[in-house]
Amino acid sequence: MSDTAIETSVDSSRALNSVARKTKLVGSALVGPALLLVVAINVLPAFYGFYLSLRKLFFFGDEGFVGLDNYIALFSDPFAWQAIWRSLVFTFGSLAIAVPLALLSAMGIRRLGRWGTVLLTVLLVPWAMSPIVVALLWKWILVPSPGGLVGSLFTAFGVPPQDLLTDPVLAMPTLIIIGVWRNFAFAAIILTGGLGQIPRDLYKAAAVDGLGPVETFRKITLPLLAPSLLIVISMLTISYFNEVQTIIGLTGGGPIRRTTTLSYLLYHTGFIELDQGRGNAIAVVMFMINMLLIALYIRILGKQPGGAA
Amino acid sequence: MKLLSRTALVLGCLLAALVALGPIFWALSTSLKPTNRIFAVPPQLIPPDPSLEHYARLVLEGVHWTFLNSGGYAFAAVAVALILGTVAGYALARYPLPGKPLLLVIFVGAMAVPAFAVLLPTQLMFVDLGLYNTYVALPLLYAGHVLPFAVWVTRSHFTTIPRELEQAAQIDGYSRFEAVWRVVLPGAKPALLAAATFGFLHSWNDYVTATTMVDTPDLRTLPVALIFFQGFHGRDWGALMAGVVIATIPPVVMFLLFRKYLIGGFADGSVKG
Amino acid sequence: MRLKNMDRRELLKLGAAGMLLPALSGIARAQDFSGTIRIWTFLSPEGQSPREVVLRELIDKFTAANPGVTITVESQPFQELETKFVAASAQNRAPDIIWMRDTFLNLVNERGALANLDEHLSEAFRTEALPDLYQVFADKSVIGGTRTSLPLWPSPAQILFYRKDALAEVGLEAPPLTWDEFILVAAKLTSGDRLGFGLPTNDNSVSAFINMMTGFGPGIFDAATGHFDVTGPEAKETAEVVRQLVKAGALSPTLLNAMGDDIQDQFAAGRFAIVQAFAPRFEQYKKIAAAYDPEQLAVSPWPAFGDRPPAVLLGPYWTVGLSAKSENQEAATAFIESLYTPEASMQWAQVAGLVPDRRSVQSDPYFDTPEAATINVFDSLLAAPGALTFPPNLPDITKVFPVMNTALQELIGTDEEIDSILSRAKATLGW
Amino acid sequence: MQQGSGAQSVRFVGVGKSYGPVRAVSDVNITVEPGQFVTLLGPSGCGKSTTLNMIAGLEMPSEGRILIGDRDVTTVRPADRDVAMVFQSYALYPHLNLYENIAFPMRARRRRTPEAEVDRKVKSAAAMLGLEALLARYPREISGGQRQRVALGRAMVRTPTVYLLDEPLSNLDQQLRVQMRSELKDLHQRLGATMLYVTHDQGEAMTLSDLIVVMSAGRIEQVGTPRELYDHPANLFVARFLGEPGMNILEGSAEDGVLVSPGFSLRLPATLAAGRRRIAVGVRPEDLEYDATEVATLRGTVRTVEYLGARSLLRMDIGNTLVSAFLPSSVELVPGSEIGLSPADPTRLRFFDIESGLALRV
Repeated sequence: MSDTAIETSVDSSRALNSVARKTKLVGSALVGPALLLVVAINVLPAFYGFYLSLRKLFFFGDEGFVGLDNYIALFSDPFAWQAIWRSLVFTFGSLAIAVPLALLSAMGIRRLGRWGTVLLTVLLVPWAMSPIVVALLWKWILVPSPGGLVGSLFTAFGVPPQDLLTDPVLAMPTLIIIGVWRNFAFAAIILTGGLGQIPRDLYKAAAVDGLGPVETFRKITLPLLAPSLLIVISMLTISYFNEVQTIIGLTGGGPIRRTTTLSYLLYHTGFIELDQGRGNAIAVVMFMINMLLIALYIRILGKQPGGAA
Repeated sequence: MKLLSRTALVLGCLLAALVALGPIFWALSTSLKPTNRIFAVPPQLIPPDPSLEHYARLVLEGVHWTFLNSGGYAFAAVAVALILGTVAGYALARYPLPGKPLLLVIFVGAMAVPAFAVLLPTQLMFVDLGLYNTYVALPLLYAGHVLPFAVWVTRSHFTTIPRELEQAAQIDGYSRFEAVWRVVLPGAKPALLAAATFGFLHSWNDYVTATTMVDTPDLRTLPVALIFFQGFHGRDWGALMAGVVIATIPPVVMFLLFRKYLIGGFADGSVKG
Repeated sequence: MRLKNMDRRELLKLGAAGMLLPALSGIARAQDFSGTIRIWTFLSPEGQSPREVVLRELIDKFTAANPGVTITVESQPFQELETKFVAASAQNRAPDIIWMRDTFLNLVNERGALANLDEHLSEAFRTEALPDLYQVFADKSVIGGTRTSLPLWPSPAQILFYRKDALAEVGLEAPPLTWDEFILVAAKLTSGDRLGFGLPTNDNSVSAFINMMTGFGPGIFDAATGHFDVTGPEAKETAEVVRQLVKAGALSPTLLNAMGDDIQDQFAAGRFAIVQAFAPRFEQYKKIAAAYDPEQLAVSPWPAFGDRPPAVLLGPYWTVGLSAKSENQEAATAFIESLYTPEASMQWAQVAGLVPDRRSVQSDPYFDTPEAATINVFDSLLAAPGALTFPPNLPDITKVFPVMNTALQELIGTDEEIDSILSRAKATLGW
Repeated sequence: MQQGSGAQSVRFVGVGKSYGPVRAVSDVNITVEPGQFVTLLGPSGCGKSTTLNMIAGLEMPSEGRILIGDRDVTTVRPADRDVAMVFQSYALYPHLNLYENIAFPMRARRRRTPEAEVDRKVKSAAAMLGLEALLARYPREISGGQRQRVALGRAMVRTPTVYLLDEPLSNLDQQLRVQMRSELKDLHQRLGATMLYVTHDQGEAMTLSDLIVVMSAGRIEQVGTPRELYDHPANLFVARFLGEPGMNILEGSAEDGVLVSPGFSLRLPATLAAGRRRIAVGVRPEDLEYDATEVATLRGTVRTVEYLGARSLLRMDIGNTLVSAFLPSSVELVPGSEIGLSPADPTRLRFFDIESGLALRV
């Protein structure tokens, strides 16, 4: 064992530097294309939209820079605030039904084992359908006459067919239920995965400790499922908050604005009234709210043990 | 007690399956009825004299071409998003990168941009770039929409895979690319399939982007073509429901094929995020 | 797919050109046209509906006569034609020919997207065809001296469809034509699951409220501004009628945001005795009729107020325009003209059951046959004393219908004071 | 298996590695002769794994050169270095069965081997490691010890120039570890291969190595045979680190050839008698013996006595220092009692300069 005296040559240190630089370059080159596409498709239009929101733009006619006029008009419009409120009702109303239902399904699916996977596949079918197709389909199912599917169900129970989509009281709940029908299986799939990650030993331990089923659920299932639940809630929140196609197809924001959420207001203002400047202002507001929701989602997840967000 | 709860479970599941599939079944039933039977009172669950006239009409009016368009766009978008997303997700998980936190913010922030909210600016941009109303417009947009999710899912997956695996493969005589390809990617199958499913559904099901970015019938997608049956003459429920049935087949086939991986893929990809 | 069709057409053309050319002297001009003509319409080149069949035939005829011309039909969703066209025009990718609704003419014209047809139409067309069109429509396309388009398929727009069998139950053959009587009859027609009257209140280019107001005659529109008085006495009386229809049980207070399509579906299933409907869908209504005999379907003008004549609001209707940025304006104009030949008018009438654009055609014996009965009914509605169109300068065209629909929903579904509902609508419009 | 004809030397020349401002490894100069078993030993975070990774090419040094044989591999890709590595986590490929895992290196494009030979080598390695019956299984289906053998097998089939083993035994339970340790030793002798072994377990290092490189805080503390290190630690770190428990170190001041401290006094060897002020003396626990006489070198209070069968481990407080000593079990001591200890053989005492920590030559 002897230390041979070999000088560290200048050449070799240069080679090392070039390798280190290359590694960094390779990393950037790998992220580059994805970054480029994301920036081009998502980020640039968002900024362009912000720029357009500062202009008076009607029916593709640009009438110049108006500063924050579009925003001021938007926020001084009581119907805009009403739309934000409706968005919250729709979002949290859907969540309140979808999440417990998904949890229940997830637990059933796990108990069913192999058949559970089959059931899950079946439940996922509505989620796989295009929102616009879902809207069409439900419009057809809900035709309020004895010739409609749901109408005939009502008739079978001795109740006249109900105007589920045009009654000011029923329209929003109907939309919520269709939203749940469409999306809850996605929540169920994530929760099923989450349940699978809870060690079975814990349930054995709980049984030994004499915990009842309710207590086991409350003290073991819920806390350990928290990360999955949070994801489900966040993803559904964002998805419901941005829901627009089924609203366009089913109620058109009515009756009497009862289902005009912020996203529908954006559609109505930008694509029906063609007030595109103000439409972009609404888009910017929606983007902000989405950002907020996602930040919240990451924040909460980041605090979870095991959630390395 | 146990038997009772088991029965309740099975009944509950059957009910759930009925609620999930009932509407599709009704669509199928409607699509097989002659036009003047569609509104019959009381409704006929199973058409007594099924006919394929509505399906024939879809073909006659060229809707099957839009089916291929939709499939092609979705396939291209998923391919682009998966390739770029996996590569970027890998780099984010493994390479030292300048400004990495900012990169992550951009990828996550991109998920917060609702596609339909930026349609107008996107359209104007695409017109300027000469991409409007071309074969690449929709695949490019869909890939862009799905990419942040793909990056996120793959990145989270790669961070959970021990570095030693690919190091071992590199020492075993494989290049870095080969090591990732032969050792890391096989394990990422569920995550990649989850991202692929997500991307396919997004592209296949989109309506608003497709109707805004493309004018020429040759370039049209299936959902847009279907809306033509809700047109000047009112809703042509027979054709619409035939379209609904056809539009639902590919995603369902996909689910059946990937059933095994979906639960794991979605659960892992998102929870570990 | 279109390419394939074109190949087929190409072959067809080669074979047919020689035979057909001499026969087409009616529209053939001295010069031959060439190039591509792009058309945006809601009709699909592969479509199977009668209108689509006729359009296809007319195109084949035109390309046979002008072998240098290729015609491409790019169908668009019918509610989006105007928007897409203006966007396309601003971005220099507009089609040469555009189908659009008359209500948007002013706005689209303001964006400079439409050419002045007077500068392009042939002398023959101007002297023979133009005076032969329905003047009420033809004149409306002229904005500030510019002929922005030509009206196609003269027809009333929103009109009443009713079931004769239902009316027979109350001993009538047709709905009464004054609102006072109409309310009573509509109330009586409500029985069991069936409602006496159905109104669409959620379409973005249809306002049942304005249709009802036209019972006061064309005077409701201010000639200078195109406004109607949202809070004026006519509007209030209309609102009053709506409230009475609800109170009498003729209109359902839970059917608030139905679209025309919904009303149509539910009518087919037997939910209504009388509905507001889009007149060109008469045949479609018959086709889907499930809860009653299609032969029982009939059409009626709108009831009027006082002793005014029954109202027929002729719009929105389709017009065909030429893009200001078309690079093939002469050929495109020639094709537009070919849609209005007497032969074409006969085809529209015989195949698609449409009132012929050329009035002179009506002397054809076909119009005395039973097949033409519906055409004759519509034709008589067009000539009715209460017929009117929207003013050419109706402002805020993208807002007025949704706003008035929401107001109508409020009138039907709430107990709020009429005055406050109407003032809110007025404020929202900013009139 | 084939003999280590491919066994090569490994040389580090002035190698250093920084992560940004953090120095992980500094100025490493080592030469490993062909066929030697060399262990990098040190507490976690000492830079030993980084050093190993730099041989493998998994990490790039910030400066210096690494040579395998006569070839400068400093910037050569891992795949082209012809080394084999066994990881602490074994890094078995989860989607491949054991056969495919072992065959994996031979199927790489750059050293594609005919399938017949792959089969022969896999079977031969499996036979050597007792894995024949398991080849169709997947890594998740076998035990830790078996995984360990698979990882070794995957390295062996390569006949690499150098084996790199990164704490390969630390995930095994005690019994298995001892067993695998001797298997490894046996394997090294049979293969005659150059092996570099990283561990924090001095027992493994002592039993397996021809040479041990003790590292701490990114620096080499001492390089030597196990015996050299144990008997002649070059500095206080090595003295304390090696041995279980480590060498007892007692600090004192030298006055007139005598080292004095509360609890003991010691006459210094003549070579150290002149002039020095602060000196530490080291003595191995087994070199102390019970001394009931008045002249015992060390005096202190018994804290604990651990009965180990043949002998007992005594811990006692001398001033502020805790001193360990192995005594025959026959000596019975009561915690709290005052006793005396003396070095059995004064020549086995070691002296260190407290300022520099370096051993003082006697």
